[in-house]
Amino acid sequence: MSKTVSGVLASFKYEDCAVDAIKGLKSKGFKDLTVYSAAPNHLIEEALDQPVSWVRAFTLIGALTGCAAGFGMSIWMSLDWPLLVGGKPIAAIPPYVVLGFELTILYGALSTVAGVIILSAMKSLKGRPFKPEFSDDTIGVFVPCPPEQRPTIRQFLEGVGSEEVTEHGA
Amino acid sequence: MPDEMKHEPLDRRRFLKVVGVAGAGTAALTGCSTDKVEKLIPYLVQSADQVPGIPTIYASTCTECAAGCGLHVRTREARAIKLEGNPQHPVNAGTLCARGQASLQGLYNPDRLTGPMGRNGVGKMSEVLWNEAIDQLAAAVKQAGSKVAVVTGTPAGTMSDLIDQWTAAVGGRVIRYQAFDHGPVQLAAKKVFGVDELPHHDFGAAKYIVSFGADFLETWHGPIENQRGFAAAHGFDGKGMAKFVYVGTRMSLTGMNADQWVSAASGSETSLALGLANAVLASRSDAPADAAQLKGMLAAYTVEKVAQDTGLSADVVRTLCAEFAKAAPSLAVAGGIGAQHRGAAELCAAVNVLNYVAGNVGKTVHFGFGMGSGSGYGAMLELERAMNAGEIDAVIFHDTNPLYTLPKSGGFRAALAKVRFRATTSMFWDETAAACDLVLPSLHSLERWDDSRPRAGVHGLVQPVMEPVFKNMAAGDVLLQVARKIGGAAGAAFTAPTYEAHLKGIWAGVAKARGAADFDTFWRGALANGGLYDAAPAPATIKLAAGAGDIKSEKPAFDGEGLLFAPYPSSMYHDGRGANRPWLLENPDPVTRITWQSWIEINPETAREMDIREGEILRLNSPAGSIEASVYVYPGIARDVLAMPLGLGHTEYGRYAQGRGVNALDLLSAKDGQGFLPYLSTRVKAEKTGRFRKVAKTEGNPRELGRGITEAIPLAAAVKGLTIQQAYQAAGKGEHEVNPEREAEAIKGFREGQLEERRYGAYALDNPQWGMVIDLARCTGCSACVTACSAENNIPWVGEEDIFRGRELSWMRIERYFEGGEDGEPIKARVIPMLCQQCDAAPCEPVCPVYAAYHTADGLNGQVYNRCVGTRYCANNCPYKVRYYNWYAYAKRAFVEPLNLQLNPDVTVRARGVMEKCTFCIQRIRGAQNTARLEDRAVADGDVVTACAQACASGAITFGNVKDPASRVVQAAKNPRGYHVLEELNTRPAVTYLARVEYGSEA
Amino acid sequence: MRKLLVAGVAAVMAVGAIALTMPSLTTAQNQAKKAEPDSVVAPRLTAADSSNLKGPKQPIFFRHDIHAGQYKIQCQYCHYTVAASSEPGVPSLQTCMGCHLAIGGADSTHRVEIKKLRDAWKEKRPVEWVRIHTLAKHAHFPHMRHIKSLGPNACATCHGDVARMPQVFKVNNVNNMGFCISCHVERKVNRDCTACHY
Amino acid sequence: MTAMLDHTPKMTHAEVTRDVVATLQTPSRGYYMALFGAIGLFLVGLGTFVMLLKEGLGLAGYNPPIFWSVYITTFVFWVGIGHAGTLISAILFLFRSPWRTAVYRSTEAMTVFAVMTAGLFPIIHIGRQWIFYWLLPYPNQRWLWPNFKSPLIWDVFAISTYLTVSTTFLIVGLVPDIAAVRDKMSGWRKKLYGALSIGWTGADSQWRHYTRGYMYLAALATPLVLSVHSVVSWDFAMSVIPGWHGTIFAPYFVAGAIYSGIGMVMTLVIPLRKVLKIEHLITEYHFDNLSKLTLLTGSILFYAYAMEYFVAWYSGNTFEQTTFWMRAFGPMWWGGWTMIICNGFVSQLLWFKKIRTNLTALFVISIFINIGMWFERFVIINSLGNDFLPYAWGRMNPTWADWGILAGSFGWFGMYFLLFARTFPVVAIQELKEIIPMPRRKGGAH
Repeated sequence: MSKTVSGVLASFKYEDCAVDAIKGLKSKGFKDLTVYSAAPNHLIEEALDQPVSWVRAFTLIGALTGCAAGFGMSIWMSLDWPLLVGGKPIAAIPPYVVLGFELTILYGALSTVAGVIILSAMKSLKGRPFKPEFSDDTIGVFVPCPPEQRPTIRQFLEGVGSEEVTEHGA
Repeated sequence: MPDEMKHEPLDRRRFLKVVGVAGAGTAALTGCSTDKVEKLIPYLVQSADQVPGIPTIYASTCTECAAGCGLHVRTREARAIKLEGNPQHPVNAGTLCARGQASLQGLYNPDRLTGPMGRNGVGKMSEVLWNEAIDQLAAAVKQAGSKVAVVTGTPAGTMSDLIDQWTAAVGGRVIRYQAFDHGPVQLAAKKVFGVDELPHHDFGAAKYIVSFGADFLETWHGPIENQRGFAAAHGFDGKGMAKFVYVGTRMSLTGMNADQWVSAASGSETSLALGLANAVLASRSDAPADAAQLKGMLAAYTVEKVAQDTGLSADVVRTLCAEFAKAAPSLAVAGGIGAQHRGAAELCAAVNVLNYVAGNVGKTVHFGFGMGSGSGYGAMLELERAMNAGEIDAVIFHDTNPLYTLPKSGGFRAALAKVRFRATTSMFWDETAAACDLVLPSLHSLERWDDSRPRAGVHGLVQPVMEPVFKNMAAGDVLLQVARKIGGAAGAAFTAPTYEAHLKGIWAGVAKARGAADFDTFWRGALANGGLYDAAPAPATIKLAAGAGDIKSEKPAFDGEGLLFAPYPSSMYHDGRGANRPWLLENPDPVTRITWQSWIEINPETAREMDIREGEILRLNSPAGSIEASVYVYPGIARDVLAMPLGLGHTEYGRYAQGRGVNALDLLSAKDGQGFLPYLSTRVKAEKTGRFRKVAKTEGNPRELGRGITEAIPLAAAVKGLTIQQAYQAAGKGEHEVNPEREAEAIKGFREGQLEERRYGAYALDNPQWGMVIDLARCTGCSACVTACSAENNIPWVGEEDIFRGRELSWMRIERYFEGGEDGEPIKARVIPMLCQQCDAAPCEPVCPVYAAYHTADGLNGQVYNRCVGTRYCANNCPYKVRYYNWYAYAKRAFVEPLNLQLNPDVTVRARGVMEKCTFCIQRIRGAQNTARLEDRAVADGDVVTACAQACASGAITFGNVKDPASRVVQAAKNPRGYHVLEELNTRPAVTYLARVEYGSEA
Repeated sequence: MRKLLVAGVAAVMAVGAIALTMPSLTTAQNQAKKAEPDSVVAPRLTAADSSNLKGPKQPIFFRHDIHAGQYKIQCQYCHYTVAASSEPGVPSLQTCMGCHLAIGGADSTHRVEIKKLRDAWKEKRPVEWVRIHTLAKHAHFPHMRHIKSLGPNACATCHGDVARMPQVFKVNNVNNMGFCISCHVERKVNRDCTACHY
Repeated sequence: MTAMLDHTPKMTHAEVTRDVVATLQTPSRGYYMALFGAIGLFLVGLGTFVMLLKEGLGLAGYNPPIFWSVYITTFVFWVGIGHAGTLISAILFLFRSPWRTAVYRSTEAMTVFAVMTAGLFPIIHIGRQWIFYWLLPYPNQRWLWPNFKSPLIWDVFAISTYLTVSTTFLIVGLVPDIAAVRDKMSGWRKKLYGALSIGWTGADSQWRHYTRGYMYLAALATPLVLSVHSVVSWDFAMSVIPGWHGTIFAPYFVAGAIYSGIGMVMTLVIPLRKVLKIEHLITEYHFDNLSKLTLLTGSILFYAYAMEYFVAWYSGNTFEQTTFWMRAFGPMWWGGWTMIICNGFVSQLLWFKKIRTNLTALFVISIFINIGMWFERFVIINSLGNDFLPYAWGRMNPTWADWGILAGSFGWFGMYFLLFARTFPVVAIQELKEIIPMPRRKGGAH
């Protein structure tokens, strides 16, 4: 168990309170918040307004690789040992479109998932507190901050209507 | 079979010795399982004419029927693997029928007796030693003295002579008995021409052929020779063809090939024959002088009388008369089972008269060929009497199975039981053997020495081509040894130590007679050629005999009442001897396409009246007995007739034959005609049983629904050299072009583009393109090619149960379609051999996921068995449905020892789960290419002959390289009658069919 | 190059265990050396040693290294049909006796083995050699064509340098299709499936 | 939006979690009976397969010229079943269709297991099952590759891709829910779900990529689902066989697939919601929508049937005409009519809201749909029975070996589905929460 990050964790039952909290904290200059919610919530997204995820890049590259692989494989393998069937050309493109297509999808999908995992893992949540109810019906907001700032932030969070605020870290 | 008869397992070591190199023999698709230790067994002494891996061919003679066709026995590692025709032989000229080829399965039959059988203490049959058997026989014969009878079916030859001499020496009588003898023909010859022999017919020379129930393409005389002649006369040669009219109650295979089937009332054919003779005399002046004396007798047979007798319309009779009178030389034949009623002798006599007045005798009908029919059925009845009278103490049967081939209603079995000692030389445990006290299994004709004289000018040799499969003794040797045992006159009569020596002695005489300097060279020459072939003898001059004047056409007597029962010889089982050969059992009947079964043929209308459907089991009752079999509704049979094939319903005769089907003879009364068995003499009451048994036929639908699968073209159009399209237009039936010109062009352009795309790797090289032409004007549907294909390509048989499911493996299959037959128009049958078309744009190829089906560089649809995973997509997508699948391990099931020795080592035996199909005999192609390569030359036209083409007696199949403009196949394909089946699918088959030529309105 | 391509494709396909199959693709090259037996004197061995030698133990300890190596007897003297037929031909006992009627063996170890042969000949009993090179039955290998185009001494290409083997063993897995193909591709000769499979 | 609100379950996030997690508690006796029934059926299939391996495909009712039979029929049937799942989970997701949330998880699971089942058949039905892997392009010492022109190879790729993608899609969707379950569980279960949830906390940094990724997956799955059954249809349409060689096959098959899939969804979910006591989560409203989809696809199918006959008649092609005549009046007429009645006519009942919202009726109809769609494939394959050469005609005659494998496939499928329903939330917790608004202190809708 690595040492916990110093900061304040607040739980909200009401989403508008949580949104107020986030907006407030950001305006106070706290950028590195961690907001837990049981479901994606667009109000929170707006409040955090982060740039668009890069998953799409993974998807695109994966898909293109797949397409190339599909055509490449079928054409090269046909030419590797040329065998004539039904009077069709050795490397016939129309039938190979199917291969190209299927692999496009396959690689696209797999690399998308890879993307999601990698990108999510890039932001480490090590040492940041988590409560089970966050996956149920509660929104959690964690503000990393030096110990001396904790009381003020605690005050603020209780002010915007957090049900429960706890301080963390040494 | 008595249970104490055990099949002694074959001595493996001995076989390996025979095989030479173990494993080079029976190839099995065993994947790559080479880890198991295999043994290499070398020859002790390397025989000069055996090179492992290269077939050695021995010339011999076929003994399956009396025709005596010449054989080329293909052997590998000293075991016979295939029988083919001897090209030098005048009878069959390199072709061979299905029965002849199946002789191999007689040789390797698992039910062959492994040694002599005699009665033991308790009177049961059990194996005895050969010397004991000989002693027993000698003792019995000696004791019987002059009361010995030898019943033999052996056709003319040294063996037959030996039997005569031997019997004479021991004092006794010989009865020559063949089930399908030609008693009536011989009687008629005596009556009309005063000669006691059978005529020889030259179908090839005839311009007009009429057959009165003589099925000359199935069993009548020498079918192969007949077929060759028929093809020559009736196969369209670009100028014209003979017309063939078949008169009979049932459209047999022969009838199917007729241009006109005349269903005259059974027994009335005589009247028709005489009517024709009358017309000829009336309209032609070139009749022989002494024919005039017949005028009186014939005058009575006016068109009207004939029409009334036969129940045909006067017009039909009139046209027949006119046509027959016009054609010269013509040929009329009679005397087959198809019209063997009690008036058969009269009919044959009438036909003799007809041939005589038409001046055919000497042109198409020859005497002086020294062909006899033996003493026949009459003699058997006489023997029966003698046995009953106790005049016979010992009977020896050789090459005959009378207890099967004689009607049960006769007393022969009972009479035989009265005889003290009965012996047979049968190789199998057949009905006669079961009734004998001693069985001395002879050797198969591929294991022994012999010769045959089917007719003057042909003296064929039979030579052993391999070690006997079972250590048995040739009947000839048995006779000689017995004679020696008996001693005295008999012993003195025969000095030769072995039958081989005896035979050589005889041939030494022949050599001397021919003034041969040195016997050995003469003998070796004769062996190499398979015998001696001289020009046909000068035909004897024939004059009318006194009897010619009084030929009466009376309705013959029939026993019982109800429908006329017409048993007919099966072209596969002959008189029943073929019933233990799986090749023949699974080769569908050419007419009904039924396998493995007996069936009852019934006319559709009769069936409708009796409310009978196909497969319903019918019980037939006659005064003589009753039998049950499934019904097959056949439009090619007269309304008042029920027909049934002979040859099945064995009570013994091994695993394949025993208890399979029923024996039609059980319904016949044995009452004699005049020295022949009247097969067509019984009426039967048909009784519904309400039970059903599927008919094991390989056919789905008998009509081709106007799909132009078997094209036919009217003679007139064919003579003009019209194509099928043109012929249709000429007939006003011009169906629209398959492709309009612009389409055709577009396709052509696309095609060329495609061809360019295909130039890659091996496909860019200059390879041959194999192709085939099949002339439907010559194909008779005899199915010899089917057996040839099975033999060459190790095709296993699947058995009745799988035939029910349509799972037969038959790379070459004969499709038979009916035309007409409804609302008045005459029923016609068309046949087409259907095999892999080796399409250039094959639908089967692209769908195979693993390239097991692909296009070879030499234009074949390659089928790589070991690559096949068995998705069966190719078979689904084949429009011709010529791909066959191994649903079970058929090969393992079928080729039980010693049948596995017949396998062709050059062809992979397909395992379970693998697709297979016709390969154009690729192993022969590769073989020819290998040889050519060794000799640094190119493969020449004719180097490669497919098994089917080789067997075809009609010469309907041509094979070769279509890239070579000089090749025979290219020449043949140029024929305007040429077409491709399902051309509109654009599969571009390599097989071209030549449309059948039919007599249309102008006939 | 080829390896790279295959490997590349395989990697893209993410199919594992390619490496295992790779070596077989190039076995042919290693086996291309000629089989000229130089006049080595074959080592002195007894049947007892045969069990320590590579390859299966034969009923008679027949020494290819003596016959083909030391005495330079042409392969085709015994394998008499190799140039004419698809089957190379196993020498008949008669062939063996042709020499061994006279030749009784240089020393005891030889004499023992030759006696076995002579006994077999007396008893008219074929010697059951253990087969070493077996081709699956669905593949047809016409020996004569290969001898024709590769020359009479090409045997070693597939069978290895038998002339140096006291006891014959399998050098190449001739039953491996890849073994045939690699050679056919190298020499740019026919690789049509039905050349061998029918 | 209103429609959405109307039908949004009236519950709080906490209740959603509670009710769904409740489905994972010790199940009823009915569940176990179902499970053992399924396993029993599977064993029957297994036994049959062993026999096939031992004896050969001859045991099954193959009668040439019909070289494919019940196995391929069932194969196509199961592939088809799969499609509804992806349609609902992916396509309706892209359309932001609100009613999918409650049902999509179970349908997606159905998809995965149906495709798993289908995937077995190409192996079962080939003659030499032990070398099925020759269909895969793997480097081998023979230097051989598969034939990519063969629709069967397309199948191999289409099916395996479909299986992979739909499985991924299912798992990705599951992760947040597993996390939710994890946080309600205790003891070894907590550990298990904890491991499965791969450290999901629902932090914004995770949702951010997750929502995006999920959308792209849906976007990829959509063309895939359309392609897969098109490819399967080409197994037939690429051939020359009358009755197979049809240009309308791809759309016709896709519609049929979705139709059959939804049929199967109803068959599964109607009892399931009872057993798991989630009637208030999956309501008539959802079935009403499913029914509308069924009606649509069913009508497309009906039209396709009509078209097939019309084209056969209009083409003037004697082969086509014979085939379709045989389909209706030939020896297998019963098959042809079963398909037309079950798919064509029965689906038309769904015009009536009364029926659309009567679950009993829907259940019965869904059974008809399953039967009808199986027969559709059966009938199509039977076209082989009378193709070009009348001499070679024949008819299929299935045996115990066919039925054994068919039963086994249902067992295999049911087994997995039941185990899944027991182990993972069959209703998507997080997506439900997404549509159920969170309470606000200041009140009022946004």
